[in-house]
Amino acid sequence: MDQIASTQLLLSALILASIYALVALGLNLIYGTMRLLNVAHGDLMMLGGYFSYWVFQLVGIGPLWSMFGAVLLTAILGAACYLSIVRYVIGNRELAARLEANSLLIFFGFAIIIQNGLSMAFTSDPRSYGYLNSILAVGDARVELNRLAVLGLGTVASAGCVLFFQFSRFGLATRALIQQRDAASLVGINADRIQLLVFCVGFGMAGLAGSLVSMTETVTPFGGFPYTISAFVVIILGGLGNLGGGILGAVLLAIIEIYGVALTSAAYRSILLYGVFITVLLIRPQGLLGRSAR
Amino acid sequence: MSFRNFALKAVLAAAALSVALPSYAADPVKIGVGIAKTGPFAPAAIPTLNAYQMWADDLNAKGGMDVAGTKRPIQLVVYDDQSDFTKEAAIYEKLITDDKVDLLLSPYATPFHFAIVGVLERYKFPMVGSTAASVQLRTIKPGNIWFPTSAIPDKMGPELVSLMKKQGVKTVSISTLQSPFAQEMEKYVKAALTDSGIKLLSSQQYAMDVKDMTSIVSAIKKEQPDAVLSLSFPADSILFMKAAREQGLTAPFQFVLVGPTADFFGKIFGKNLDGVMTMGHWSPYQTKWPKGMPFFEAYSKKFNQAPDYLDVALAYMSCEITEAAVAKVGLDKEKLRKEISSTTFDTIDGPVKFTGVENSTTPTMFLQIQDGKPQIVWPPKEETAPFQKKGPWVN
Amino acid sequence: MSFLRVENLTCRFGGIVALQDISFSMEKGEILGLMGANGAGKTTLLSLIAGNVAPSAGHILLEGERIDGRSPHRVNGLGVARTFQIVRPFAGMTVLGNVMIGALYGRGRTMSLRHARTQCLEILDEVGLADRRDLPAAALTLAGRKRLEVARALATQPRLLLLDEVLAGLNASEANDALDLIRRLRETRMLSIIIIEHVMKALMRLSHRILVLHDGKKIMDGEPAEVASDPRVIAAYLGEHAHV
Amino acid sequence: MKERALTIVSIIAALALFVGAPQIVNAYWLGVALQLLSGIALTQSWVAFSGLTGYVSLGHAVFYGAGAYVMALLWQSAALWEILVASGFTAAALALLIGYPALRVRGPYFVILTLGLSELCKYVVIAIEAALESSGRLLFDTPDPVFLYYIMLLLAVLATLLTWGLARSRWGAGLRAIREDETAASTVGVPVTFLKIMAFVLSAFIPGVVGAVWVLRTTFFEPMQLFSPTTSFTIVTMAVIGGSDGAPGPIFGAAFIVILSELLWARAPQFYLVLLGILLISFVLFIPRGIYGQLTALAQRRRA
Repeated sequence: MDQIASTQLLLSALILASIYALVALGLNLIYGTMRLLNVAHGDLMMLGGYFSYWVFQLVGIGPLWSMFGAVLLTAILGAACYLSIVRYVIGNRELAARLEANSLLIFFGFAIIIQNGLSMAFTSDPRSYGYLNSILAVGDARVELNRLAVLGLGTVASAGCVLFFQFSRFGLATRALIQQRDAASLVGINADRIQLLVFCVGFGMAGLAGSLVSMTETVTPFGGFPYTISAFVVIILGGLGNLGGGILGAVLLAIIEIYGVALTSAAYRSILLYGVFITVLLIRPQGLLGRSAR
Repeated sequence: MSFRNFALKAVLAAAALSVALPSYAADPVKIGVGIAKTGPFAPAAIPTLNAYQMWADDLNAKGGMDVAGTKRPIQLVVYDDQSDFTKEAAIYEKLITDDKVDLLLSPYATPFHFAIVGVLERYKFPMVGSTAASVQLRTIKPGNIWFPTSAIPDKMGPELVSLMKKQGVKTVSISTLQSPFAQEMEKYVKAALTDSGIKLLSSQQYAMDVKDMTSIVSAIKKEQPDAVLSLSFPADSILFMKAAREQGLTAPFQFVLVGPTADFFGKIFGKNLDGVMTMGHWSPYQTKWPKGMPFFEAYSKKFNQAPDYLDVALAYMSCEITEAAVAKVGLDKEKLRKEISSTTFDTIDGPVKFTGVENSTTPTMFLQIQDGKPQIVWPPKEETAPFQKKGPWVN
Repeated sequence: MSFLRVENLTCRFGGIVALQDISFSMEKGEILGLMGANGAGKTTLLSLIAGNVAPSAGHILLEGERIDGRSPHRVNGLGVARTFQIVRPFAGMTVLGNVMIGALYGRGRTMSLRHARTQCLEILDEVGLADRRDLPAAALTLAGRKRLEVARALATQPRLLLLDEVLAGLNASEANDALDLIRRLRETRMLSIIIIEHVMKALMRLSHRILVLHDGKKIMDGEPAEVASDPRVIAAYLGEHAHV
Repeated sequence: MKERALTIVSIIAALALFVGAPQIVNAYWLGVALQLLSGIALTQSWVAFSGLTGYVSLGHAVFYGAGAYVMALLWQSAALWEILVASGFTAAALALLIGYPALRVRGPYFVILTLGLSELCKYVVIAIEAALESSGRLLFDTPDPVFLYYIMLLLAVLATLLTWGLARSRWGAGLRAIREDETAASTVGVPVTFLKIMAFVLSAFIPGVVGAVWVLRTTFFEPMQLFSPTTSFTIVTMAVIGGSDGAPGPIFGAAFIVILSELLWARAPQFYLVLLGILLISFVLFIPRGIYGQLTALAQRRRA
């Protein structure tokens, strides 16, 4: 039992939570404002991861700098995706009538394209590099510096993003859009511009998460899907469209993953995880923190 | 590679193929393969395909394959199974009935082998397998498929325990991926541990989509075992090694089931891979097998990376066996079956002879990475280097 | 025994009380008007009767049988049909297809598609949509969609019809047509009707009796003339809205 | 009338072609036909529920996997047809079990929930198999592919009849009403919960049997693969490309995907998948009613 109280597990849970929070945030933002299910989110992460990998391999610059490039790259992709496809879908009455299903399929198409595009370009070898990998003692725990970097940067980025949407004018407008699409356009909020920015930020967050994770984990063309699933679990736990709730969901998922496994058995990790996920969905579909979202 | 670039290459390749084919004097020997070029198995499967390709290129450079005395060029017909073994039966059927290949080479990994057993039987088509290992393979009717591996869990279990005993291991902790091969291994290791004098401190399984192995490793670390067995596959082997390094797991005997033999593993872990034990029964440093080192060097040169000491070795062995059998009896299926079933073949892994579907000559061995090189450390009479305790993890 | 009896009906959403302790009854063939400002709870009352919302307390009895707490399709099966204030056509289906759902599943439960079709063509004729029967419902004008709501409700062969602002948004002549339609329907089909309407003149002319709601409570019910002259009603409602 | 006759003749011709196929084509093309038929059977079943009700299920892999698992467990210990029926009923029972709670949520919640449920079931089967100390199940002496082909043909025909019958029936009308507006539907008397669950259960039966047939073809059962979410995604893709509002769509969708993959996967596997992604997006954007929907729209326009 003393294992449960160890700093090692606490740190691991926090690190995992910070990754999940970051990954889920972008997904949540896009779902919240536009009701689009971006199943390619994890694959966008991998895109960011590859970017940082290659920058490190070719120029020797680590993700602490290249993450800005990764964000830029994925944000541009987000803008392109919004301007070329999403705007068309939202504007087309027949397509917009079944937005969730249609967006799911479109992004599934994206996911396949990104995965196989990456694999065509870089082969499907798992990629990893050693950066900030010296080991630090934190209390009685030992942790790689890069994981601490993920924890720090992930937390700052997630918190910054949530605060931004909580307090900035743009954030207020976005939240108005999240709460009531029709009403928001009535009070003169330029939905189109907000949606464009939300896409940039949402995709950019995925790129950032991928860039950070590439320091600590291997990057492969098909490695994104598990992150997408985790991110979905997180935002369901926290409530679809509820950014603050997403942070809570991330912490909860990390706790289940680290402590749930430590207390029961790692064999039940997935059963535990999906079990909690499904129970929450059935009992409180609006999420643990969510108000009735429908 | 950009799309245009890719398309261009595809067109060029097709053109090259259509031009190149008639230039051969004799009819090419068509050899069929279905393997994961895309999907999650692709990273592990591509080196196997590389081995096939290198073998084919070498033969063609030497004027072709010896078919019972006449040299004929060979042509690989390769299809992608998209890492989905439920597609494999159809692919091998296509190879046999539609492409009318003369010979077959095996797909990557155990389930994919199992998925084509029925097809091979139906068409009475002999094929030498490669990267498959399971106690279940013995339940297959012999005659159409053979497995050159000697890393079968019911043999590895007792051998691994003997090795640990010899190294003075008193306590052991095991973690196992919930995947058929790892679970078989766990079962036989545990069976061999009873009455061995080695105490099993803990044994835990974890699910396939594990993301963080901190709690598993930290539980093991608390137990301070002499030996740690991580019965894992590449993805979670990486997680295990990272967590072990991070937490400074100090057990002198650290065994990682699948992964350490792969080139990318060395690239990720560098010096930290030294001292790690793994399964495998081939090393280029075994002087008894003179074909080993040249193969190692040729492969490394051609693909700019070391061959996987387990998978690539097995894949190449299957080519060598096929080649030798064809040289002697030609392409007749019945004769091939008899030849493969009865002859002792000389391979990069020494002599191989099959009894039933199984390689009955090559002993079960274990590798340890020392100075970045795979050394055979067990059994004693095959040893290329003595066992070393796992040193401290480095930065 | 009254045709419809509502006893001490209360409905809360979270902490908000939408309806409090409402009781009234109506007779067969009666047209009961519901009156009240926005948010007074009129639509909620219809939703409760139709089974779309379960009451927090109280009972609803249709010919002595309790219908509260039953799912909407069961209530409909007992002969209660409603229209929606914000129209809810099956947008992707044709006009005829919309109405046929009512015939196939409503109280009539016509099992044969062919019979349902004949019935529905008659209804469409009656409400004046026959010429547009093969258009997708989404292609109708607002007036058309309101009629479609009524037609779909009628196709279920109701005994009690709940109409939620079917005149809103219609121009004067359309509204007149609609009023005629409602009267005609009541007569030909022996319907009892509860109607919500903002156009006071229409409501006064149409209803036999009017029930006034204010802030979720019942102020009074009585004949139109009575209601129009009641000081409580004038204070609570007419005082605020000048369009009588 | 002329059109109708044409349809009937082409259906009979297609059926005759499929019945005669084993005599005409080699084993490989028979394998392709088998894939086509299983695609049709799976997609028809999916359309019978998701196409008509608008509840997008990403969990049909579970029914397929459950059927395969039943076959893997019972193979050679009961008669083939008994196991096939048992597979179907197991899948249907599973649908009943998960349908009741799952169908209370709508829209994106339902989509994610079905995906989650299918992953949960996968890991439960993995845990069961681990507890049984089973490491994959190898099936011996499986029936001849031609025999499996005829079973699959039967399943495809049954599934097509199911969707065809359902789409034109009173039930189908009710399901479509649910798709358009569930609240309005229940208000005009449609027993929405009952209809949804019935359709869900019906749409699970045939995928269960298809899974059982596939595992006989594959001769090896391993839960990660047979419960893989890819199966669900493939089904949805076929339905979207073909059209999901009735029986003809899935036939077009399955045929399109199978033919496309035949043309491309052998030559350029990664490019095939990229192209599939592009096609999927293009269909959703520009041909949202699918091939069949587009064809009927064109035909109508020409007539008008």
